[in-house]
Amino acid sequence: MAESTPVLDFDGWSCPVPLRDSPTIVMGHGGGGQLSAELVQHLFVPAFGSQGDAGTADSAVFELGGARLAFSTDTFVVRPLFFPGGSIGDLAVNGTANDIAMSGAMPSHLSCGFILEEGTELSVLGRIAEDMGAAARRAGVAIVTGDTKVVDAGHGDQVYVNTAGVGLIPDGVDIRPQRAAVGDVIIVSGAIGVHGIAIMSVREGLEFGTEIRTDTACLYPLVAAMLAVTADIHVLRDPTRGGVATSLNEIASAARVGVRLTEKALPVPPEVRNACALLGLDPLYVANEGKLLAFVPREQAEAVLAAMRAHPLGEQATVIGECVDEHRAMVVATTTFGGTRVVDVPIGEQLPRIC
Amino acid sequence: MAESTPVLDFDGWSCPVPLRDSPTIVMGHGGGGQLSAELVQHLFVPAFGSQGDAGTADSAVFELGGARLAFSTDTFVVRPLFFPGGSIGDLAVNGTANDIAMSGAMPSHLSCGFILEEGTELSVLGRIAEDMGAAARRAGVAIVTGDTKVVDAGHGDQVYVNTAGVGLIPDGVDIRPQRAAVGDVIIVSGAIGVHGIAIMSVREGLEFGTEIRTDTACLYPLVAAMLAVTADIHVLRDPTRGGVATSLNEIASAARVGVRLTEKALPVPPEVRNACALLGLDPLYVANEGKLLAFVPREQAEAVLAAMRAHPLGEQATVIGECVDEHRAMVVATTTFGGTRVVDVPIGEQLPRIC
Amino acid sequence: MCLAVPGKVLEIWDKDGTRMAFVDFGGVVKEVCLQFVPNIEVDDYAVVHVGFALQQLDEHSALETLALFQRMGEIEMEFGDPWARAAKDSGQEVRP
Amino acid sequence: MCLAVPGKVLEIWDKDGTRMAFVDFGGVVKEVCLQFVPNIEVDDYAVVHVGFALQQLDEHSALETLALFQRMGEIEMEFGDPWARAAKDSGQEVRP
Amino acid sequence: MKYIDEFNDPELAKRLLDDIHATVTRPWAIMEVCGGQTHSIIRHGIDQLIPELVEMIHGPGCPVCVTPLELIDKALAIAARPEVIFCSFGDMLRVPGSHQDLFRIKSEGGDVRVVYSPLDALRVARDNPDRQVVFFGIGFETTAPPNAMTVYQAAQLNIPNFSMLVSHVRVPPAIEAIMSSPTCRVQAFLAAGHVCSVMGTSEYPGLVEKFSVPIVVTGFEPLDILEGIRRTVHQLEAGTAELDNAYLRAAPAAGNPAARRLLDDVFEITDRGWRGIGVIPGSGWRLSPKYRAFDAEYRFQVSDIDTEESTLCRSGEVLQGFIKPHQCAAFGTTCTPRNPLGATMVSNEGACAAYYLYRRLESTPRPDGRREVASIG
Amino acid sequence: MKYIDEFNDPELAKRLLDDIHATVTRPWAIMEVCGGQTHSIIRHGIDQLIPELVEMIHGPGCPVCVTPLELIDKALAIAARPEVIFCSFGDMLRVPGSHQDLFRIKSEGGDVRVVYSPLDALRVARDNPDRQVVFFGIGFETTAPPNAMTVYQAAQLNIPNFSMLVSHVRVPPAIEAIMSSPTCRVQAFLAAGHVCSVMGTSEYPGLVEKFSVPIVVTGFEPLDILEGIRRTVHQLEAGTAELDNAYLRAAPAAGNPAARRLLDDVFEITDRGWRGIGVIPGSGWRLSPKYRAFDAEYRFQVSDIDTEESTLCRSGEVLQGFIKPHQCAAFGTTCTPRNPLGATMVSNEGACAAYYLYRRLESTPRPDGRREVASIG
Ligand code: SF4
Ligand code: SF4
Ligand SMILES: [Mg+2]
Ligand SMILES: [Mg+2]
Ligand SMILES: [Mg+2]
Ligand SMILES: [Mg+2]
Ligand SMILES: [Mg+2]
Ligand SMILES: [Mg+2]
Ligand SMILES: [Mg+2]
Ligand SMILES: [Mg+2]
Ligand SMILES: [Mg+2]
Ligand SMILES: [Mg+2]
Repeated sequence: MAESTPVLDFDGWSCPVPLRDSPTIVMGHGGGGQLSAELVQHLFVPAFGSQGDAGTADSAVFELGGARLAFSTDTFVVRPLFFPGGSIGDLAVNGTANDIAMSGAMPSHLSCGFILEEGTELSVLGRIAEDMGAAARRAGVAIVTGDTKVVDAGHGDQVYVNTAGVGLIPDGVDIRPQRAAVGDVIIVSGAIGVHGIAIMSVREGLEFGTEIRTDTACLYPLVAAMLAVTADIHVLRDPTRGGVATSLNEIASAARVGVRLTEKALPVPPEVRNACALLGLDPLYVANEGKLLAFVPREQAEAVLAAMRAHPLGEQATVIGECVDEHRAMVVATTTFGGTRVVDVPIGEQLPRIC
Repeated sequence: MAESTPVLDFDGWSCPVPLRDSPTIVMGHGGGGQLSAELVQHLFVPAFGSQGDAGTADSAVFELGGARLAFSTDTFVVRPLFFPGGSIGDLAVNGTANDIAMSGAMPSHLSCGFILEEGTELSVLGRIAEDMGAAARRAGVAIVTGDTKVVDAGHGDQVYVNTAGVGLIPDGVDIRPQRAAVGDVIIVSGAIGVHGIAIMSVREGLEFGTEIRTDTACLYPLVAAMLAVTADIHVLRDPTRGGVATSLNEIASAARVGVRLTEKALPVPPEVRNACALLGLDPLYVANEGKLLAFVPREQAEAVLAAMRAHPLGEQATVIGECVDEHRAMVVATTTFGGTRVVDVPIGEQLPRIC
Repeated sequence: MCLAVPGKVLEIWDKDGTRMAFVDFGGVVKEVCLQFVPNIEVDDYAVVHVGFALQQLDEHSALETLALFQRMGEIEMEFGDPWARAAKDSGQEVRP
Repeated sequence: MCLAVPGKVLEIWDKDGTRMAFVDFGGVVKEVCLQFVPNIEVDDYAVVHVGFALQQLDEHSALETLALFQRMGEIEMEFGDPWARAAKDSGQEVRP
Repeated sequence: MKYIDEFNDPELAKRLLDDIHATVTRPWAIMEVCGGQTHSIIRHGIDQLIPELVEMIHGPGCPVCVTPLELIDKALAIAARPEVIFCSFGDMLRVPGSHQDLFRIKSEGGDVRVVYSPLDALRVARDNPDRQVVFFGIGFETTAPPNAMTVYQAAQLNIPNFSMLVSHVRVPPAIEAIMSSPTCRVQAFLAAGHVCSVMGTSEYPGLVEKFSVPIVVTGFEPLDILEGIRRTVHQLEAGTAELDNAYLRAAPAAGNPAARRLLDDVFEITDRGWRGIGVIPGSGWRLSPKYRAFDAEYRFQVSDIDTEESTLCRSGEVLQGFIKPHQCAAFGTTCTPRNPLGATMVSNEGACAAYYLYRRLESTPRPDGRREVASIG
Repeated sequence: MKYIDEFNDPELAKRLLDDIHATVTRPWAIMEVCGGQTHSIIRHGIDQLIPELVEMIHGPGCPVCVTPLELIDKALAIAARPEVIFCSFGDMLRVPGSHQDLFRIKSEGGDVRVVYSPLDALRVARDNPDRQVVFFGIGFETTAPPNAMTVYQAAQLNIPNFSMLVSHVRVPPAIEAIMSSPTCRVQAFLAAGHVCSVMGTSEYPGLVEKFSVPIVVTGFEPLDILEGIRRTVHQLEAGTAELDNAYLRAAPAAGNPAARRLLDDVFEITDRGWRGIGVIPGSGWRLSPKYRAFDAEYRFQVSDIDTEESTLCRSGEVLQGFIKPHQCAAFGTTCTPRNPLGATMVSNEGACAAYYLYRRLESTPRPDGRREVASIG
């Protein structure tokens, strides 16, 4: 409000943060890469007065009335709305449920907020709502409150969905990126890059034929199975936007550990690898919607891995790397040929390369 | 998802609900009136499998880990982004905080989800975030988690904000529309129509000069003052979109009581009345962002009113009507001249009339 | 189609050869075209419809009308309680 | 600018007088223009760049090259552990 | 607001009502011509306060309601064109054409904008020189001068991408048509004060004389309406038929000469169809040949219009006062403001909508089948 | 993927590396001309596996990097026009012009679309007959046939709203220019296999002879690169300078005659500026006069281009192999992929970006001032 003393002066802005590169929002600010992170760090955190950790965890954790809660939100703007194996509705439920589960909480209650563009067919909205209902039932969460806004044609794109949700964290569980520690074993719960390639296969102008379907799923049952082995899981993360590379970088930065990846251990399905080859993409940066990364103390790693493999959502779980005392805050991959390369945070979204 | 058995068949839809009038989303579906209500009742509730009450309360109430919580969400698409006395940022915080407070809960934690249109000036986003931070500090809530998406130019409109939030409900408090009862006294906490007129005064093509500024405020402190008098408040509601008329209709429908309004008791400031006369609007349908309606048992009404008037947010609180055993589920106003008129739910948004 | 309201002329100016004014409607000020009321001056009242002043309000006449209403009441008073009679006439219960 | 990959021609047809094909890149199928490889047939491999087949892949030559790599290994074997020598030569520690 | 609040005084209203009640001895049917007056009557419950013997008939006074279906269909076709920005008063957006309304056109990507004043549409045209900006110029004599001035200015300022789809209607020919109907029940008229602000009262003496019908020019505030009714019933009870002006403060006998001169320049009188009623000779205005370049009907030669009016709707009879809205079988069932069959259910001034909105209590079957009638009034 | 996976076999790679290590006895500087090969080398860490004596110099092989600044500024000006849909390969979107990039133009409302194939742009043109659709036709000889075919089809199908902004470059004149530089350090070339898939190898014998420099045509998979290096060092150690083809499976000596015929028809050779290097005679293609109607440079006479290259950027020296990226003072400090000063920092194939991305560990000062060097490799 006009009256309040501004903490930041945005008009005569001269602070030397990278944000000033661009005086306007570009697509990359929503890509989950560097630009997104800088927006959180340099704009939202100072404005909201949040703690330094804001933006690094999948969900916020706090106590209310004696209960320890995880609370998270995501907005879904994926195009097309329907794609092989799922829809924006599935993502909207599973995405927020997963962010809650990544704190070790059981997601239980969701809200949803729709921004509808006038002219959108009601049947489209109906199918999305159906998918949300079905996904919620599968995930065991209830959509308990909502809101709908309509915007003028040309000021939206059919349907955008926001969900927020809460879940209860069991006693003794403390899962957050800052807990990654040297020696931790890094596990991925299954094949990577699947969701992103499924989406691209139906994106206008890029269409290609493939059997790949989104991996969208609620990961809480898998988390529960892992927590049954040990409460001492250090970090969980669903590598969505920006893929495995971005999630690992965020964790490496938050905990200031080095992350060492073994490239040949990465479970990249052949179709994902081939689609990436065709488009000039790197599977490490392609989005997942039903996979998690776990940072587990070395002593527990084998048991946790076994529990994951015993669960349908983790059948193909595998160790892909470890936390090291070198190159802190960086992710480095050992290539198949024995070389190394830095796996950096992307700037914005990955663009199909042709050269 | 394609596999699940659909509960509704949207393609060959033949159900005789009013929704089928329009095969597409029109602006009215977001206006908070009949079309909005029908979308919730006939599309979201069946799809999500929520209880019949869904959509009638400002927030969902449930127990988690022994704590009784109120949980709510709203999306903010108000244009222009900045208006006399406030901005979309203030509304985004106060709006959700108020929906939580309308269950008698103390709003404590908020999430926020941004949909940014590429090309939006960062300074605009910065000002909004500042306003959100300042409003959150005033309201005593923390913005603890968030998400940012960027959409292509022409698929958004600068900034849309969703907030969701939780709050703890004190023991013994049970505030919900269904509790409105014949004999209840209806109190409004102050002048009505102020926010909507403030917005219209700066809307493109409608601009007019006025001293009116939005009334946006977090109402929880007022609610706390009222609860200090009695825990037995039946209903609270912030009459936002659709105004007092829409809120009263929703409550009358939910509780199946008749609502009788006394038109001359309505606190309509002269500028609001005059702007409405000029534009052909009815103040009863104009939005408020810092006012509440309370349904209070007759025996408690005087004490509650006194407590409200003793609070800065309720200085001009006044009784505007009562619940009656007639015309159940309808709102009827006694006009200044002693006639009556039905105060109906609007279909969509009010349009300025010229004739 | 006849939503027209009287407002007080605050300020007059010229825009592209058109006579324009700010008109105050009890704290709500709008820009109004004065082309149809060439003789209106600041402080006069104009009847405004869709952004145009259609007439100057004849304040004298307005006050006369109101005075007539006042007088009529006084005359009526002599003839007893009008509400009772109204109820009787209309066959319905009329509450003030 | 040279991101081109070999794929197997699945199906050929004509579109506006242009020879087109579905080409399979290991489970990923894209529509490809065949105008530059007039003699290519179904089951042949095409090297595809930005939606165009630029060459027919000479499978015989590909297999020969691979065979050469294989043979070279076998020749090398006779001269002791190559990795040790590599490390020595380059002055850095090379891990397999 | 000064000169509004005073005419909303409940104390004075009582005095006028007293006089009316004291005067009426027989049943009378009075038509208020103007939709604004209908709105005011029902909004304030005036019809419940006057003697039951006095029946208010809601006339064809809402230009939104009477705009011919064919013209609405034309408006929809023009608004759907990608090069067009279609500007309209808010009232028109929900009016159903044969198959759609402007809201639907907008939702399907048509650039439809609500304006407060026709001058706003002209500004839009200047701001968007690459687009065709069309204003839907509807209204009675009240709105005609602003619309005429806008066309005049478009010509003066040479704004070639502006045009107007004109559907102006005139009140006196409508009164004549109503009175000429063999089934007419109307015994007196309240004439719309703001129409007279522009046109003056010179067109009414002839009608008064021809049909021996009292006509009282009235304003729109509750006291104005009551005074209009009061003067009318005095005439009716006395058996006189005169033209009276209860709105002298804003409607002088000469009207507004400057406005009338411009109307003569920009418009010419034409026969006009009234929705639900039919063509009334000389009852409309269209742009005069001099301004044809700004006539959207000429600029956009829309063909393929397949106009199709509901067969159930009796709005013509409603508009002419032959039936009350709730006497239409569709009222409140298949026809609601939400899904109107006729234009009279659309605009707030439409007789059917006004009835639905404010009188639902008495006349609408409840959705659950129960019919709740409260003891009100 | 068949014929990809086999050329990614780490076991076979070992054998090739063994041979290279066994062969090299002296320091050699080899330039891979093609950005795709640069990408592959760094992506797989090949430069860490070959003998330290062998230095890979990353050549001007990324057409995104070498597109002249003036042409990018033209592209930005055209893309900003409201009537234009500007289609481009994704790589070009982040390339900085003098003041903006295509992302910024898009964010400011320009209709900029990423396409996978130039034919997609043609489809966009057919789908949007009211708009001007411009494709940014950049690339080496590999991409030239697809772009030529697209212009040819636009002509055949008569699609008047399509045009192409052409900035094609040719490899052999660049090799000639590099070798002619007095400071040239390059002792051998890996020639880009896919360029030869189109053009064949007939342009190289002259260069081999003129400069006594070995040229080995290679593919892009790790084994291809290693085999190219292997054959090159064998020649260097043996003191021979021959043209060799290690990519016979896709690059026959004759290239693709059908493609070359079309190139001759649609394009004509022209002098072309290379960003950071300067004008190289005969090193480019432009549309031949016959297809001028489809040339965006002619269709959109963009003037007011105020081209302004960074004064810090040494990308020209990087592109010619005179310095390594990290020898530029701006590298990793004022110049990062996030905020590139030169085009070589933009594209993943750009030598500076490739260094930054994969070699940051060794050569970039950490943001916190610490310089962490891991004992890797
Ligand atoms: S109720 Fe509806 S159908 Fe009947 S006359 Fe009125 S508008 Fe026509
Ligand atoms: S590091 Fe940047 S400034 Fe230096 S040469 Fe490379 S692109 Fe130019
Ligand atoms: Mg989240
Ligand atoms: Mg998420
Ligand atoms: Mg809401
Ligand atoms: Mg859209
Ligand atoms: Mg996440
Ligand atoms: Mg609310
Ligand atoms: Mg809410
Ligand atoms: Mg709310
Ligand atoms: Mg998120
Ligand atoms: Mg926009």
